[in-house]
Parts: sequence; C-alpha cells; structure tokens
Amino acid sequence: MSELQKNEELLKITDLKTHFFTHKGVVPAVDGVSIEIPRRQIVGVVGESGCGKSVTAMSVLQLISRPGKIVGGSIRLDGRELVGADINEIRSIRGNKVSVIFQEPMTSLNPVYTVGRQVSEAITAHQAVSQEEARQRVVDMFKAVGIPEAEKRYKSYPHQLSGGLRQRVMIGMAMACQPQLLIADEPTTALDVTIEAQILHLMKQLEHDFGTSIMLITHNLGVVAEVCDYVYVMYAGKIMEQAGIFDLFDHTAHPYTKGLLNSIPKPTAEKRRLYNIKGMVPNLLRLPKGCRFSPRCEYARPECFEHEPELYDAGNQHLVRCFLYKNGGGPA
Amino acid sequence: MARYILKRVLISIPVLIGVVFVIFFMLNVVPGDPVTLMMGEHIKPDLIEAFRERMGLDDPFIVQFFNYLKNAVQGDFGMSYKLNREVSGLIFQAFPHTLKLTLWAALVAWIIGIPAGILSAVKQNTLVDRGFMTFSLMGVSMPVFWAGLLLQYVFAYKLGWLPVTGYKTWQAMIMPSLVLGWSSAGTIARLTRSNLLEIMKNDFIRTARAKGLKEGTVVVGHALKNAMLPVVTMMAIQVSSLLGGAVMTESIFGIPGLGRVAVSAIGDRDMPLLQGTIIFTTMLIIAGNLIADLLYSVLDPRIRVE
Amino acid sequence: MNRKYLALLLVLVLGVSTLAGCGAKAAGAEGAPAEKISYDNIMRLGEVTEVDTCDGQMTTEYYDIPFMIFDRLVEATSVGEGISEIIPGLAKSWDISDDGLVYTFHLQQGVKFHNGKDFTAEDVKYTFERMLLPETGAKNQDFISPIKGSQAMMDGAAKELEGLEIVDDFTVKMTLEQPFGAFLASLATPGCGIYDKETTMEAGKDFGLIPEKTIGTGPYYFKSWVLNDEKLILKNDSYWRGAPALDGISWKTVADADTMRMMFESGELDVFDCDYAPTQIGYFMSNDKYKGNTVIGNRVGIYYYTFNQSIEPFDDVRVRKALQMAIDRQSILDNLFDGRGQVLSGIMPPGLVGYNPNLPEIKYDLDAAKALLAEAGYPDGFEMTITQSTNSPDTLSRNEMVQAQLAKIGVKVTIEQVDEATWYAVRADGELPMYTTSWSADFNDPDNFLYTFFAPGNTQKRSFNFKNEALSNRVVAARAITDNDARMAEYQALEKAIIQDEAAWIPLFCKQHIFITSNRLKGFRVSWNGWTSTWHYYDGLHIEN
Amino acid sequence: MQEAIQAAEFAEETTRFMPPREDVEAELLDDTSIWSSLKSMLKNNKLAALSLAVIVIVILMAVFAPIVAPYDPNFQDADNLRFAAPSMAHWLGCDELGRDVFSRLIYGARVSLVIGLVPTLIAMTIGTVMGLMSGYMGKKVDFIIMRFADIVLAFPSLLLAMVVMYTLGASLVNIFIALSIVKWAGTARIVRAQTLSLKEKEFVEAAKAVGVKKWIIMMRHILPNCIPNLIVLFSLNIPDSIMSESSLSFLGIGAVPPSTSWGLMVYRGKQYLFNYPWLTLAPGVAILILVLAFNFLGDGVRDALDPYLKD
Amino acid sequence: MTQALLEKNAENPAVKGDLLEVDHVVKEFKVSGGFRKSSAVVHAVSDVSFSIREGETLAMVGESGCGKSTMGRLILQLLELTSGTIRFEGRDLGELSGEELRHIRKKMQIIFQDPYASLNPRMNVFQIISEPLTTHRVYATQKETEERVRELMRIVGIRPEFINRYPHQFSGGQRQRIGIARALALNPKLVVCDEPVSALDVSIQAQILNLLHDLQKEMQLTYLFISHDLGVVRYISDRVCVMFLGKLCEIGQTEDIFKDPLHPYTQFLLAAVPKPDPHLRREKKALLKGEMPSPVNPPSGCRFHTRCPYATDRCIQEEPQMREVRGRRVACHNVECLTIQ
Repeated sequence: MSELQKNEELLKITDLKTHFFTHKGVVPAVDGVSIEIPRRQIVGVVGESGCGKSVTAMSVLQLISRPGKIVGGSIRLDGRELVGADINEIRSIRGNKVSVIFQEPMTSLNPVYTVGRQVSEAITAHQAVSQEEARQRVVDMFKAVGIPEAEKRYKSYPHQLSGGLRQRVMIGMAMACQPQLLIADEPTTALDVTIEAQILHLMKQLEHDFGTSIMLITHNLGVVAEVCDYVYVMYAGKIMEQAGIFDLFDHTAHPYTKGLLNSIPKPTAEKRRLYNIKGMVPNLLRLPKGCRFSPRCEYARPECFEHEPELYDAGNQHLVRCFLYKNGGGPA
Repeated sequence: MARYILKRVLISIPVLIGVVFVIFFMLNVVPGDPVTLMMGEHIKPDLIEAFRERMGLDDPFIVQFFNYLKNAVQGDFGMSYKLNREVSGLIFQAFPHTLKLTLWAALVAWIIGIPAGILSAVKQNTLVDRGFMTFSLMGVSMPVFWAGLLLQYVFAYKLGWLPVTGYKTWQAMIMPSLVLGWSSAGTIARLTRSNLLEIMKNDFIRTARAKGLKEGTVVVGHALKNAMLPVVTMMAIQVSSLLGGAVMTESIFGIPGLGRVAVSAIGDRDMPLLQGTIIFTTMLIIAGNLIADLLYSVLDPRIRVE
Repeated sequence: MNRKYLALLLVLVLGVSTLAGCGAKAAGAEGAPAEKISYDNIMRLGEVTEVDTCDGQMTTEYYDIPFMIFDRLVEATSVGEGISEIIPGLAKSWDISDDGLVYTFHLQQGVKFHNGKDFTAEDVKYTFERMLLPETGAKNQDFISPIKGSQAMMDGAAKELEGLEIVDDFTVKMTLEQPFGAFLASLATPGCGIYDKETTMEAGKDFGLIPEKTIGTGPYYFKSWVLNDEKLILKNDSYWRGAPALDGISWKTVADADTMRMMFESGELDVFDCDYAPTQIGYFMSNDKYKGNTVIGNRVGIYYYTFNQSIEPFDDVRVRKALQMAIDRQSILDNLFDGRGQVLSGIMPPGLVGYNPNLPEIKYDLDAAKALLAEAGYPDGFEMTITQSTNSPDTLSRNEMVQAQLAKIGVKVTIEQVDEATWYAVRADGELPMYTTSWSADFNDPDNFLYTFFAPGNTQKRSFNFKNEALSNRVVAARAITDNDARMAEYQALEKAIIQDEAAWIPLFCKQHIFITSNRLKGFRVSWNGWTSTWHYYDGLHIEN
Repeated sequence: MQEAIQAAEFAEETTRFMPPREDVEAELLDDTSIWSSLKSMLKNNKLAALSLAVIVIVILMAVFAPIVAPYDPNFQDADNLRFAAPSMAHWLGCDELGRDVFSRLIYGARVSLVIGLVPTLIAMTIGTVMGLMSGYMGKKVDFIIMRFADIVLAFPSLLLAMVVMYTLGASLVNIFIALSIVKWAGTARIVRAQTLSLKEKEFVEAAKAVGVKKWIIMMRHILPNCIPNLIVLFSLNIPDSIMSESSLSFLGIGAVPPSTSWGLMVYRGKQYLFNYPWLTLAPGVAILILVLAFNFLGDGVRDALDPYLKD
Repeated sequence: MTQALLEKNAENPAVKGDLLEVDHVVKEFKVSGGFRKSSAVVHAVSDVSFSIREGETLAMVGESGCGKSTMGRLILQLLELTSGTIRFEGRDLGELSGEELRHIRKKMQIIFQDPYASLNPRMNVFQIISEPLTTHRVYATQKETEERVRELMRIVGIRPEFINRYPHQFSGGQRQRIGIARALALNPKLVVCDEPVSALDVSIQAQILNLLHDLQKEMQLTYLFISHDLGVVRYISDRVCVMFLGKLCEIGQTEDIFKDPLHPYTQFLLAAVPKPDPHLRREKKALLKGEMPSPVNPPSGCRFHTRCPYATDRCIQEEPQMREVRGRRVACHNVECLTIQ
C-alpha cells in the first residue's frame, strides 16, 4: 500500500541508531538520525571525521560489521522497511536498488580479478542474464561513465588503472543495475582536484540521465556546494542542521555549521586569521551532557549544558538543532 | 618468464655453493676418520695413507672443496664411503619416495589446513574456530614419531585396517602422509585463517557485499583467492619442513627415502653421501621456492609478468 | 594469458607427480622383482639398520645373506644345547697333519654356482687371496690370517698366498704359519664363504652390492635389494644338498624397532628378534598368544664393562675390583633382560669350548667395594665417565642402572653420548674411559675371545690399555699350543688371571637369544652361537600356511 | 598564539580524536599499548588465557622442581618399582628402571623449557641485529647478510640441526647452538622486512632530518617498533624449538642423561607403548599440551598485536 | 613593474636575501619493479629551479605524483640529488662534509603530513621533542633540555604536563603540534611543511594554519609549504609555484597566480577546485581531460601536452623553458596567445 503513496520519499531514515559495542563501551556512532532522500535529488551529508555520516550510509544497506549494530529506528526504502528485514531481502537490494561507491577506489576493488568481471558480477547477482549479455552491458556502462577503450578496460586489473578510472569503474559498478539510490561515501576525497571535478561532473550527469537519487557523504563543503540539492550537517552522531543548499550557505543557522564554513580559508586577498572552532570532536564514549556541541560553542548558554536540543524549524525546510532556534529565532 | 627463471637459477648458484661450503666445512672439522672406518683393521698405516692420497683427503681443505665442487657440477657426488655406491645413484633411488611422501603429505596438509583455516576465520572466536585450530595445531604439537607410533598402534595393530609400514600401496601411504601432513596443516590453517581475517577487513569485501553477493560468494569468490596468495608461498617453506619431517616419518613407516639416507649417512660419517643428500635437498628447497614464486606471479595479477 | 599460465602450472604439477611415480617405478625396477612375488612361502624377517654390503669378506656386522648365498668349506652346526660341531661344507673331507700345520681339503664335486659355473679349487684360492689383498679392503682377514704368507699379502708384499696350494681341481692344501687349534672353526665363519672367481672379478666393486653379480653356491640366490627397504633371496633349486623348503627369505629394513614389533604382531613379519626390544621379552613370554612360538637359544657371548687402565683411577687394580663388586649384575639382568641369562665372572660364556663353570664368582658386595676404594685412596668415591653411542636406549638403560648403583659407593658417573662413528674412532685410539658392550662367538674357540681382547695391540684398540704384558703375551702364545686340553687349561688360567686377579673388565652376564615366530613358520632354530644370522635357515625350516 | 593555546588546553578534556575513517573498532584498538592489548586479549580469549596458565604452571613446576617433585627423578628402585602402574604413590607410574615418571616429567620440563627459550632467544637476538643492519644499511651489508640467511634457509632445517649436533656432539649447549644456527635467519628476514618499511616512515625521516646518527635511529626508532613482531615471533618460535628437540632426541642427538627432556622421555618410553603406555603417553601428552599452549598463546598474541604489525 | 623587478631579482641567485636556492635539480628513482619487471626510471623531479627568500612562505602545489614532496626531501638532504645544486645560505649542500651537514640540519626542519606516521609510537613527547636537542647536544643538562621541551610545548599549544605521554594518547591535531614543536626545537630558519594540514579535519586544520602563521611571525621562519589544497595555499603563502609531473609550470606571487593564472594547467587546477558557495556553481565547467601521465615515461616536449586543450605541435616536440611573463615565470610556449584569448 505504502508503495503506492506517490509522494513517499525514496529513502526515509527515521531515528536511526547504530551503535558499536566495543570492549571499552558502547559507541553511539549514529544516535537518532532522520534523513529523507527524495527521488531525483542529490542529498549531501557533511560532517567531520567520526560524526557518523558514513555509518549512517552503511546502515542503509546494513554493511555494518561487528561490533556495530543497528539498535533502533527505521529505514524505509520505497516504503519497505529495511531494519530487521531478512538478509536475503537486503541482499536483493544491495547493488540493485541501492548501490554504494567508496572513498578509496583502489582498495575497494578486488586486486585479483579484472574490473570487468567485478562489474558484471554486480549484474549477474541480481539479474538472470547470460555472461555475454552481462559483459555487453558492462562495456556499455563503462562507456556511459566515460571510461575510454571500454572493451579493453574490461580485461584490466585494478592496479592497471589510474585512480580516476578506478573510481569510474566503481561508479559503473554501482550504476550497473540502474539503482534508484546511489550512496557515495566520500567519492572524491582520495582523488586529485582535476579528477575530482571530473567525477563530480559525472555524478551530476548520472543523476540527470538515469534519474538516480544520490546520497553524498563528504567532509568537503566545497563538494557539497558544487553538487547537492539538500544538505544534512552531522556532528557526533546527530544531525545538527538540515537545509536546502542555498539556505544552508546563505542563512547558515547552527553555530557548528557556521564554524565549519568560517574555518575554510576564504579566497580573499587579506590574510586574516582563520576562524576556528575551539577544541575538538568529543569522544563518543564520553559525550558531554546537553548539546553535544556545547563545549565548543561560543553561543552556548546554561541550558545547552543541561538539555539536549531538538531539531527546530527555521522555516523553508530548514531545521536546526540549537536552542537559539527554539522559537524560530536566531543568534544575535 | 624464461629469463626470470634463468635469473633465479643463477642467483641460487652462490647460495648452493655456500651450502656446499658450510656442509663441507662442518664435516671436515669433525672428529672421526672415515678412512679407518672404511678400511679393515689389519691394513698397514702406509696403505691407509696411500688411500687417503688417492681419495684426495690429504689435500688442503680448500682444494678438496673445489675438487668436490668441480665433480658435483658434473653430477658426480663421489662414492659413499659406507655403501660403496655412487652417491648420485643412491640419491636418485631414494628421492622419488621422498617426493611422493612429501607430495602426499602436502596434499593432506592442504586438505586439513585450508578448510580448517577458512572455517575458523568465518567463525572467528567461536567454538568452531577453536576446535578447528586445535585440531590442526595438534599436528604441529606432537612429535612426529610419537604420532606415527600411536597411529600405527591404533589403525594397524589394534584395528588392522592399514599395513604398519610400506609405501607401495595407497593404503600404506595413508598413515605416513597423515602424520607428516598433519604436522604442517597447523601452519597452513593458521596462515589461511589470519590471511582470510585480514582480507575480510578490506574495502573490496565491503564492495562485494554492497553488490548484493551472498556471504559464501564473498568469502570464497573474493576473499579466498587473495588470502591464498601468501599460503601459496608457504609451499616453499613447507618443502623444507616436510623434508625435515620426512626423516622421521620415513624411519617409522619404512619408506626408503632421502631422509633415511641422510640419517644413516650422518650416523656412518658418510661424508660424500651426506653432502650429496643435503645438497640435493637444498636444491629441492630452492626449486620449491622458485615454483612458489612463479605460482604467486601466476595467481597475483599485480605482479604478473606482462 | 591467465588460462595459459594455469595450464602451464597444471602441466608442471602433473609432470612432477608423474616423475615421482615413474621414479618410484624405475627405482623399483632396478632392484625389486618385476614379477609379482608371492610371499606365501617366503620367510619375512626384519632388521633395523641397512646393510652396507652382502660381501661377507667386507663386513663384520652383517652375515645373514652371506650365510645363505655362499657355502663355506666347512660349516658349524649345533648338535645339542650349547654344543657345536664342524661338519663338511664345500669340503667334503679334510686331513690335518700331525703338527697341526697342514690342512688338506677335499672338495665336493659337481657343485655349481648360481650362474651355472662349476665350483673348483681355483675359486677357493681366489676367494682367500681376494680377502687378503689390501685393495679389496676386506675386514675378516683374521679368520684366515693363520695361513702362511697371509701377512705378506696384507702388507701388499705378495700377490699370491704362499700357504695355499691347489693340488688338483678338487683338492686344496693350506699351510699355517704356526699351529692354530681354531683354524677349522674359523673357516666356518661367514667371512669365509667361497666366491665364483670369474663373476666376482667381473663384478669388481659391485660384488655384494648388486644381486645379479653376487654369486655363490648357497641354498638361496640373491634376488633383489632395495636400499632401506627390502633384501630378497630366493631358493636355489639346484642346490647341491637339495633345494630348501622355503621359497625364499626376505629382510625388511625397518628403522624403528617398535614399528618392527608391530609389524610382527600384525602378521607382516614371521620372526621377531627380541634383541631389538629386550624389554619386551617379558611381554612376549607371558603372552598366551605366543606360547609355543618362542625359540630360545643361548648366546655364546658376554656383556661387559671395560676399564681404560691408562686413565686414573682405573690404573689401580683395587679400584677396578671395587667397581666389579659394586655392580649388581643380577639386578641388571633381571630388570633389563627379564632375567633370561646367567651372570658371569669370567670371559668365556657357556656354550664356548673351554667354558669354566667352576670359576669363582665375583660377588656383589658394597661394603667390600667401599673398603677397597678407601684403601685405594678414594673413600668418598670419584667422578668418572661412561661413554656410549647415541641412539641406543638399551645401552643407556644399562648405563643408567650402573650409574645409580655406583652412586652407592660414592662414584659419580657421567654418561656421555657420542655418535657411533665417533665412538668407534675414539675407541680405536684407545681413549674411551669406560663403556659397555657385548661380544659373541664367531667361531667356537676361546681364542675368539681372549685373543680378540687381550692380545697386545688389541687391548689398546678396544680402549682397555691392559698393562700386564706378560699375560698378553701368554694369550698370543696360547694359540700355538697344539694339545687341545693344555690349550683350554691355559685359557682358563688366563681368564682367571685377567678378569679376577687383574680385574681387566667387569663381566656382566650372557643372555638368551629369544625369537618369537609366527604361527605358520616351523622348524626355526637358533644357531649354535645364538646369532640372528644362521646357516640353519636352510635346514628344516618351512612354512605351513 | 593565545588562541591556539586555549584550544589545545581545551582539548585535553577530550583526548579522543577520530581518525579520518569511521572505522570505530580499529580506531579504538589503536589507542592501547602493547601491554594493555595483551591484557585485554587474555580477558577475551579464554583459550589463550588458559594456555598462559598452563605455561605458567609448567614454568613454576620446572623452577620449583625440587619442591614439587615427589621423588628424586634419578632414584631407581628397579627391583620393586619397575613398570609400576600409576597409583596414588606414583601418579604417572614408574619407568623401566623404577624411577617415578611424574618426578621425571617435572625435571624434564626444565630441559624442555630451557630448550624452548634459550635457542629462541639467541637466534632472535642474532636475527634481530642482522635484520636491522641488513634492512637499514642496505647495499653490501644487506647483500651479504641476506645471502647468509638464504644459505641457512635453503637447508632443510632438521638436517642442518642434525649435522651441527653430530659435528659438535650431543649436549644441551650444542642443542642451543644448533637450533640458534638454524633459526636466526627467519627472524633476520622478518626484521629486515619490517626495518625496510619502518625506514620509510616519516618519524625516521624526521630523525634523519635532525641529524640523528644511523645506529641511534636503528636502536631508538626502528627496533622498538619491531617489538610487537618480535614478541609474536618469540611466542611462536618457542614451541618450534621444543619440537625440534624432540626430533633430535628421536635421532639420539637430543638431551643427554642424566638430564631428561620430554622428547627423550617420549622416545625412550615408546618401546613400552603396548604394556606400559604411561611411559610414552605422559611425556607425549605433556609436550602436546605445552606446545599447543604456546601455539595458542602465540596466536592470541599475534591477533592482539596485529594492529601494531600493520604499522 | 616594480613588483616584476622584485620578482626577477628574487629569481636571481646572486641577490642577497635568498635563503635557499634550488638550481636545475633533477631526481630520478631507479625502480627495480620487483624481480618480474625490468627496472625503470621514475623522473620524479626534472630540472627544477627556484629560490626562497628569508621570511617568506613559498607554496608548492600540484597533484599527487608531481614531485613536490620529493622536492621537499631533496632540500632537506633526505634524498640524494641526481644532479643540480641546492644552496642554503649560499652554501652548496652537496659539498658539505658529514659534520657540516649535521650542523646545517639544525637550520632546516620538516613537518609531515601524517600526524600518525610522523611520531615514533614508542617514544613519549619528551623523547620526541628533545631528540633534536640531545642529538646536537644543545644543552648540557637534562634539566635544561626538559625546560626547553616544556617551553616548546607551550609555544605550540600542548600542555607541558603531557610531557610523558605517548603519541597515541593525543588527537591528530595535537600530534601535529608535537611534530611542529620538534621541528622548532633547534630554532630553524627554514621549515619544509609537507602537506601539514591535509590529513586534518577542517576545524583542526584552521587551528594548525593559524599556529603556523603565528609561529612564522614570532620566530622569523621561512616556509616551503607543500600542499595540494589551493585554498590553504592561497591563505598561507606569499608566492606559489605550480608543479606538474616533475616540472615547474609557473611561479609567482600568490595573488597574481590565483587571480590570473597563466599556465593552462594552473588555470584548470584553479577551476577544478570546488568552491564552498553554491552560487558559484557552474553547470558547464572547464574540465581537464584524462589522467596524470606516468613519471616513468613522461610525455615528450611539454609534459602537459597530452591533457592540454591548447597543445600545438611545438608543445609535443619542444620542451618549454621557464620564461618571464607579466611579472612571473611560466613554462608554456603559448602563454601569450592564451592570455589574449
């Protein structure tokens, strides 16, 4: 029934909790995150290392390995609940309806098999096609993702390709079954800027050509500004702010997001001191009481150290987890 | 490829010469005169001297060494003092039996070690893991001769299923290969396990899972081949340890192989025979290394010859 | 590309394994019979060390096959408990001159070697001269060295044996340097088997090594020899005494005695020689399964400990006597050999001509031993070393018992283990401090004991360094005493003087040689001297399946 | 400047830093020292903990053998106690000379342990020095040392040990020498490999940039970082030495009486397997358990130190 | 015009004020390629010349594999030159004796990229920071050394109480501070910063950049700042040199280069950087084709020609030399026509 609801988001993550049960204690890497990804959109998830953005993404396909575990919340893809679903059902979705590309194209490809074989495997895992047909589709896909001499590259091993080509192969693999959702986990971080520009361009093109939604995980606000339609900002396992791309940059609300934006060296001639957020990311094992950003926040008020703020609506699909916006207001 | 093999063979020559030298040196500083052992008790000293001279035993050490080397290159390892036969003949007679035993044992080691390693890795830190590792490590932890004797006692003496000794039939080969193979299965299981665990942490495993592959396909199709690469090189090291173990296995199971030759040669101070045997086994080990390297290069596309 | 390499690899692996297979076959073909041999009527025996040669002249250790494939001029056979007798062999009769110097042998006629050649006097002469020529490197010259001119040959000074004369095709005359009472007996030793001149010369170094080239006149011919595996002899259908009842005899080389025992018990061998596992005697003897399957023979031999008189304090006769008294020989015999033997106080064991049953007993007496030690200046004992060769757990047990026993009189024993070759080498240099070993008779004469051990030179070679030259010289002189009774009396006197007065060694005991046979093997006998190797493998032995 | 200091001071309360990858598990392991890794391994790996307990018990028994052993191991009472079956008085029975097997086992543990430890230590010390020099100095030094290692590694190790033992004669010290000769090359190879990778590390470059002398770099920067690897090697080499000794004993060139090693006991006892099985089973099982324990502990140690080895 | 002159003088080694002069430096690595491949030569740095003036920050930018890190290590004598000369304070480093080199090392230090690999995990903070001091026996007593270490820790913003802690007890940013303290221990003149912030999160990156900036002012440091992050480079540097595949493309004042890049590679590089401002998003972006060529077989002529949309036949055949164009130095045959476009 829910499948019929036309306006349903493609992916709806509600109050997701993914914790890691280490011998030192429980690490709440993702601590109640809600993300919605509409069809045909590029949604960015930004944050610094350890904020839980990748864990969130991996939770969607349940690629969390021990000692991590999804302990609560719901992930609905096209109205189907994925949390608690049968592993075979998840498997039928992986690489088929939802696929992933990773940060390191070198280590993400198996060094002992040809790239062609690895990509065609993604097809044959989900569709009953002949080897030859799978092969043809891989070659077509290679062409689509801009791999020159696709026929020849089919037989190449990962180490014979450059970083950029490898990432194209990864994207080709992800797109092989024409998924509805592509999760891109820091897809350009390991690449040089000129290659990064190529890959970002390719992703936008794919979104355009195939109508694939993209969940883009990154720490680079430049990349976000370049390609995303809507952005979630994460900090220490929680969403701090979410807004449309222009809203986020033009009306930055959360002190953390502001801090992040101000930390980036600006393209101005003056050599002023850079703004920096004091302190560092908290240890998830010992989260501060109240707002988890409060110890680093210059606007922190006594209540910030006591209570955890919720996401408050700042209008125009702009939500902020900060008491400053409790009543729709903003910082002075 | 051919050039590479040639290069490797050339590189191993100095190593071989070194081996010959070490053995030659060690055996020449030991007490006990082989000549008096060979000759009758009533031979006059001057005849013994004449014999020594004829055998070149009076030459300076280094001259003897080079003479030996010269002959060895032509395939002449001299005559066994004790057995009065050509050393090369003795070695070639014994070698096939050792090779057969070693290959069988290697097979057993792999049949026990690899599945045990895989299962232990997949079920890491469970009872299954501990059980399989214990089983395969037990082979390493028992003196070969003791394990052999117990097996003989149970399967040949008590149950009568298998012959106590022998090497001509497959039934006879079961126990020796089991004893010897088991003794190196632990190493293989351990290596397979740790490699597999290591490989399973790799990003490409996550990629494979993300493709929607079944866990079995991920392990066997993606992890195993990578994990097997170092295990293949292990073969080389195994040649050495299997040959060592064969010394005892052959004694217990009455297999007329190189190990027996070496043991009796040492006991008899039969220098030419001992030298020949050790040099030959060394060549086997070097060849094993070479084969392992070649295998590695065949299996691993990253270092494959283009 | 990938496929090609895999194919290559496959070929490689297959190649290696086929090579192994072929190799095994090739190796088999060299020595092992190509045709399938049925072991139904073949006696299967085992031994722990591989043999270096089957040429009886070249070995002092291994006589099984030389006994069976060659005949000697005369044979020694046991005719009763501990009594042996010389019977005709290739010599059907012989005359001895009155002065005991000239032996004339009349040879059997019509005897053929395994290759069909006739046996003649020429073969006897060749065989004896071959033994003496230095280039042969033979080791058993002792047995024929009494023949005149043998020393000259051994020194390389003569090419022919002066004392051996071919009278005609079937008569040989041998002249001795001096009378030697045990000469006939020594000709019955396995080292004196007669070879075929022509084939032996042809075979050269291969004689005794390659079965086809090792030709004799014996009841069996040498069929095959796979080193470290099996030696096989098959019956000589045209044996001059008549073909043996067995189809053949096989010796399996099994390096490990415990494995061998299991092979016997699971029916893979027909005879188990308890010498390989003396500790198992009790087990076999008390096991109902083997009742009636034990064959016991007295070993005409003796276990003993030596003293090296060049080493302090063994140069003191009181110390030597004290040690003689401090060892509980009966306990060793009981514990290590299940008591199957007899404690001895001399040199000559029962069963040897000249054995003296009335020799005073050396008593186990710790107090007397301590007193003697104190008298010699060692009231608190001293430290000493017993040397043994490695890989001999039985010797080790014996030494450990002695170690514990001597501790009771304050003597601290260190057991030193060296490998066999070193042990022999050091012993030959006269430098082993103390060791234990055994000796059994090659031929039935005291000379085989006293001369071997206490002739000048020999005592040094065995690391006794026996200092009483007068006694040593008497040992040599005794050889030439022609009157047998007088000779025996002299030997008994010498025995008492050397062992009891001089305390030159510690006699322990003689022991029984026990064999356990399979149910199917009948008529197994022990040779007169208790050896494993026996000429009796011909006589009366058969298999009932 | 002031601001920077403030920020840093603030940081002290939250000493955790998330590395670039969100691999929480690995990152948490990384934080611990060798010692605490081992401790937590023992807590989590019951088998390794049990193994350690076994080893400690054996070591204690060996050290306090005169107190623990109920009898003098060399006291013989062949006439009364020969092959006495296990009983309350003699837990593991008596041997062919009437000696108490249990007491001999305890004393034998001394020799077996010493043979496990000493040659391993010697070999690894030599191997470490060689490996360090070879890896760090490179060029000719490397070439020469590695060719020596090749020679040793090309030998069938048991045969080499046998030859050495025959050359030198059977004795405890010679076993040490033989096993050390056989084993140093393996360590050298591994240390060399690690030195080669450590040599490229930035902290070594930093030291070079400062002008620190070669051998100080080796000792201060390279060697300490090889330690996890050496610990693993050590724990896995010990059982190997114990087994080698038993092989040498079988060939009659192992431990020499009156000292008795477990290998020797197994070898001498095996002839009584049929009738008096405890003579060979007791020491055999003892070896099995001890070597297994070392192997399990070694495996545990390796698992625990794995993050260090990858550095 | 004056600036152009200044720039020109700066490139002239004869002019005083140059702390470091790099002259036609070439570095080739022989790669044996393991045993299976025939050995190859990697042309890591090919004929590079530039100089650094005292007190300035020269940034060296380029993509991975362009040879910028190798250049840094060559300057510090951590690698041997294949050819060319490097002069520090006018002295040819290649001709120094071991002792002189040790002495001069005090004046040149390095800060590394990876805060994890750059500190010895088995040494505590005191040992790490004091190593330069003890190596050069700066202080006679342990106490003085410790005092200095504590001072350095204060300077870089690590609480001196942590002196006995080990690296793993610190965060990446703090480790980087320790690395900086070690580099500063001997009061160096030149500090080579090899991607000092690229492994750090944005917020920490800002802290470290500020620290480096402050330190430069206080201690009159000269930086060679190696980075691939153009934003960071623009923030911190006075001058920039751009490298491509072992060669220098362009060198000049930072602002000049960022506002008006001359070399086609510099242009593409700057265009490729994602701007943290969605309003600057362009649908059609000028993208650089292809991948970085291999330094084992660098392209003939201009090394950039395989990717350069403006490449002519001349570019394929003839290697462009560095020449002065509008106040900076560029290695491109077609600079003039390009800028006209």
